[in-house]
Amino acid sequence: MADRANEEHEEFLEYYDEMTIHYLYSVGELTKFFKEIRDNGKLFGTRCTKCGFGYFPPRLNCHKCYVPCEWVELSGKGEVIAGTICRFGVSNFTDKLPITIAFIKMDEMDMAIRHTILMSEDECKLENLKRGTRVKVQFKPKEQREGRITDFYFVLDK
Amino acid sequence: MADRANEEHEEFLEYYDEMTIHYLYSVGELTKFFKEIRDNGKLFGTRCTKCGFGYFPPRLNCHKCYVPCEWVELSGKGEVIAGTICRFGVSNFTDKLPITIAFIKMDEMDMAIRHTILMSEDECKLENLKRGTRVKVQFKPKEQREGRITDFYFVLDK
Amino acid sequence: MPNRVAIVGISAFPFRVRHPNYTYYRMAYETTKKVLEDANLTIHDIDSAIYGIYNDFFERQFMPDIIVHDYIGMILKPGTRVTTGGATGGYAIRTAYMEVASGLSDVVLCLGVEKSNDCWDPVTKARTPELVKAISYSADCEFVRPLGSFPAASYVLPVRAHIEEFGNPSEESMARVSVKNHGNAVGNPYAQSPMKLTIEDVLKSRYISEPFKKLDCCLYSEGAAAMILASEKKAKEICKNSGKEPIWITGVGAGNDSNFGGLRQKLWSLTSNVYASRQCFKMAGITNPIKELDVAELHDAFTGQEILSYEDCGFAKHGEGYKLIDEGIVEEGGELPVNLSGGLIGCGHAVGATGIYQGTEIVRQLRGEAIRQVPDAIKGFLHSVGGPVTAYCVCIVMERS
Amino acid sequence: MPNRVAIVGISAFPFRVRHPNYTYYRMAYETTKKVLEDANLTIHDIDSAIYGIYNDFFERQFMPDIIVHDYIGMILKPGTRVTTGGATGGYAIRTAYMEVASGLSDVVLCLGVEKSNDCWDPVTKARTPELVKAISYSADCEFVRPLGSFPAASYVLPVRAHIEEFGNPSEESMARVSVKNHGNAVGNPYAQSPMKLTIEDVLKSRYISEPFKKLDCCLYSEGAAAMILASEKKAKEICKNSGKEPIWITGVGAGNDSNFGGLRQKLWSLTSNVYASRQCFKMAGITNPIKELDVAELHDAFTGQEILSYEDCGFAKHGEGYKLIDEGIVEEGGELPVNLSGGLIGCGHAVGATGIYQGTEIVRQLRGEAIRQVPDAIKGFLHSVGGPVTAYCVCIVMERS
Ligand SMILES: [Zn+2]
Ligand SMILES: [Zn+2]
Repeated sequence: MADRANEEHEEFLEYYDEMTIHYLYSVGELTKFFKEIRDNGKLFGTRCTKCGFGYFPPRLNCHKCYVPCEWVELSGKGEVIAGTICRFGVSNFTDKLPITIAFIKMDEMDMAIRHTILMSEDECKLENLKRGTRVKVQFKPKEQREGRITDFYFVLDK
Repeated sequence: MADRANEEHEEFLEYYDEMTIHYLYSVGELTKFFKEIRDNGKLFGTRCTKCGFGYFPPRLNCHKCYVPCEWVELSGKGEVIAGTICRFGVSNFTDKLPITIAFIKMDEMDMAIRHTILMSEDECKLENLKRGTRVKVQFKPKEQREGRITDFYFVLDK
Repeated sequence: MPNRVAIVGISAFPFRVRHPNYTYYRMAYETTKKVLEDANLTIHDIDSAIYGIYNDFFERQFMPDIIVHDYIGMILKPGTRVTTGGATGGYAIRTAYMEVASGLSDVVLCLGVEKSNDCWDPVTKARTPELVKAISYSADCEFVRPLGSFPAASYVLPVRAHIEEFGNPSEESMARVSVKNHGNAVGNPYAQSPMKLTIEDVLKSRYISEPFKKLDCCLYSEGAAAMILASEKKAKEICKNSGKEPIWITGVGAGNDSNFGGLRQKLWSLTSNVYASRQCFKMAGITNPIKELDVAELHDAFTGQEILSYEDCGFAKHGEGYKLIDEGIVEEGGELPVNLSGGLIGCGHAVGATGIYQGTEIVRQLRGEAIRQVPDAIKGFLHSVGGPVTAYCVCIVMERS
Repeated sequence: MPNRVAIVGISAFPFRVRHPNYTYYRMAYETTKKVLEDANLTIHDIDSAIYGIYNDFFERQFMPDIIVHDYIGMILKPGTRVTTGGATGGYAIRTAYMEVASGLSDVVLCLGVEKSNDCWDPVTKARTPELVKAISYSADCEFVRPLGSFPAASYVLPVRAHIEEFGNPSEESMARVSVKNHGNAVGNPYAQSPMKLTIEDVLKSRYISEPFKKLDCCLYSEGAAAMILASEKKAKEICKNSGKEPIWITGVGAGNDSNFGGLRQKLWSLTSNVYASRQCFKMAGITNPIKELDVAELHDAFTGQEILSYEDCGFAKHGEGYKLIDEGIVEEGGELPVNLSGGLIGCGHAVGATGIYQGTEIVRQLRGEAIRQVPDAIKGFLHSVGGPVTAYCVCIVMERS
């Protein structure tokens, strides 16, 4: 059987196809988060009204305490928990490589967000991505912002 | 809670998005079936070498007997088992409505295939889709054929 | 002898066309919160979760269960997602039953959620056709999808075969099912389509897939539903604290037919339903379902399908299902009321949640908490169907002691 | 005391980059045929099936299980699909275990299949980047996918955190895992990437996601694998006829962590692995796994992840996992050989099939039929992981009496 599967290389037909679904989707309860990014260039996390845990990405309730969270404006500063440089990957990102990805903990929050650190060619080394490396948020210009997670990125806070 | 979900109609953001994957896929062991359609305008089913059951769409093995099937050329004639006229449906088919869909048993086969019966506006009535209604295959012109299930359709065999 | 399993908590999130202020995971959270309240438990009391989520395209997210699992506070516990088309909810309950009966977990959350109406067709600017396209990828992508895959066609073809074999159900009988189920939904806060209709209203609505008309079809919904299942020992403890009655799962059956309907030799019978219901009734020791059952929720994605299901679940002889609706046997107050919640036609179809929601209605009936309460209901029946040409079927019998 | 469950049949379909002459359902059929031969059964002896199929995008088909179910001859029997990322195979075995132990079914087929390399990017004319895009929809589609979701990044970040916390594993230690697993695959007809490599070869291969290099990563495959699970009574009957030894499942554990890795307070620990392995060892009565286990198959999608798993499965203290590879403990002939099949790195990763294939290797070892046989192996361990940042984990202990 192992052999058979290897040997059998008859002629076969190949076709182009695609699977596609389109959306006009609602971001639901996250509307405030995305609106603040788009309209005001501000980052908001949330904080549990009971245990005080800071969520970023924000969630409107604490899954540990089962109580609501409240919105908290962030300073936009934080630090790297762990980072990597991606040099191979997803088809719709091949023209953007290398991409620097890191878990970044915002100063006011208790969890890290996985986001992009924009680095110059010189900066783009693992040694610049050490734990504790300070980073700060940078928003795209207002006219380019759509209210999405891609409206901002991080840079080294030197 | 029931009430709350109804009442809560705050402003929310909506975005366009899509999920898409592209393929250059192989039709695998069905290559002969599609090649005969494309190149020769012929329909092939398969028949179990043990119990004789005729499969259309074809499968290369009988799932009841666990033995191989052999290819059988079909005459292209068959009859309706059940049919319907679709007047509402899938987004990429809205411009093709109404579509007449039926289970059609080819004369040499023991199962029916779900396929399209092309009908004139006059013909397009449930009473012309009764059980036992005779139909025959019609291939698209050779230059339009791609070796796909859409290369042929059925028409009433009057 | 398997371990006994009981349902000790239920909840639902209203089925609506859209819940634009809720992500699917927030709907899951709200529904979990309510089911925990119903059982007087906290999330820390739950050992494991089974998720019923049908279509990744609906959620715009593959593996949506892992996001829900985190969001509702189940981190580091087991979680498994079930996805079997319209039967997702039924199969999720069956899987949760397995998890408890196997001894792997004592208290299992069974949660169904679906957010279908984010789909949108940029050409027609409409949501439903794109949602139906998302469903069409569940039809065979080599032989069926390229020709146009219409859920209504998939379910009308067996009905057409039935009409040709037996001369029924008539469009009037089917319309009666629509009137019954839309009407039963009146007063149900979880229902999307409560309506007082006449047979005429139904007959006058436009054709979708002939002879199914618009009012013969359920609508797709956004919504959620949940149950908590527990082992016998735990169920007794939990119910002592909550003051609710444990509802025992005494029969489970499932069977998947070919998705190629043309392979079936009797297209007019939904054979998956025959197999699943017989297996279920055998386990529950039921020999005459219409006499022994007090209430039933059948998967009525389409009116004609409900009538065929009467026959295939053994409530009527083949060819005589229409009599149950025509003679009022399945109406409120009849011998075996079917879809007192409103069914899919009255409540909507939040696919992964639907079967679980049907189950919550049966539990309510057996607890005596239902909106259209059957007096002193003891045995209830849940029937969950999905896939091309009703390929998947799960049946469950629930009882109060 | 749960019912005992045994594995009474195994099979696999070779893991290869592509099987262009096979549809996924034909691969499933061939694999079923072989597992029935191994157990000396026919398809009519199987009561129910659990399918491990990860990604609908790979199969170019939503609900691919219903097509497989028909094609392999399971019509009218129950069938449930499991989809939990890279842990799909492990969760499928766990679910099949539940089905048998619950008493719902006596003989269950557990079948994993995946056909990933039909994906194709029209821009680059390449398959892997489009396949990786298909996977990227399993990352959170609001917060993660839009920024670029790379599986290697998802698994390298905990390794990076580990390096910063403990100063290891070094790139050399990771390379040793690559050399071991590629080397173990040599002679295995089911393996896609058998290779005799040097540490230099690995270190010289190009970076994928730093510090992971090409030879630190598994490749995606097309392939299939199957098992038959049976209740104690049935297992003894079946094995009497087949002449094979029943292999008992004595421990099962599962735990799903947050898919948002940033929620974890110790990113350097794969906490889903900790939870799942402890639960599994507790059930199996194992207190010192490295002493008590004879052989293990760990999910090694990436070399560094295998080293972290040594620690999180309790084979080594935190920070000391690298010693197991550096000191040869996990090599063939070592105290606890890991991935004698070649693992994912040596065999390839046919996602839904992978965990089940790992399981077939453990069964072969316990039967005494393995290619790189551990002498007199009695207890084996299977570790199946998947999802963003190893969110899903299932562990299983198997034993021969
Ligand atoms: Zn809290
Ligand atoms: Zn045969």
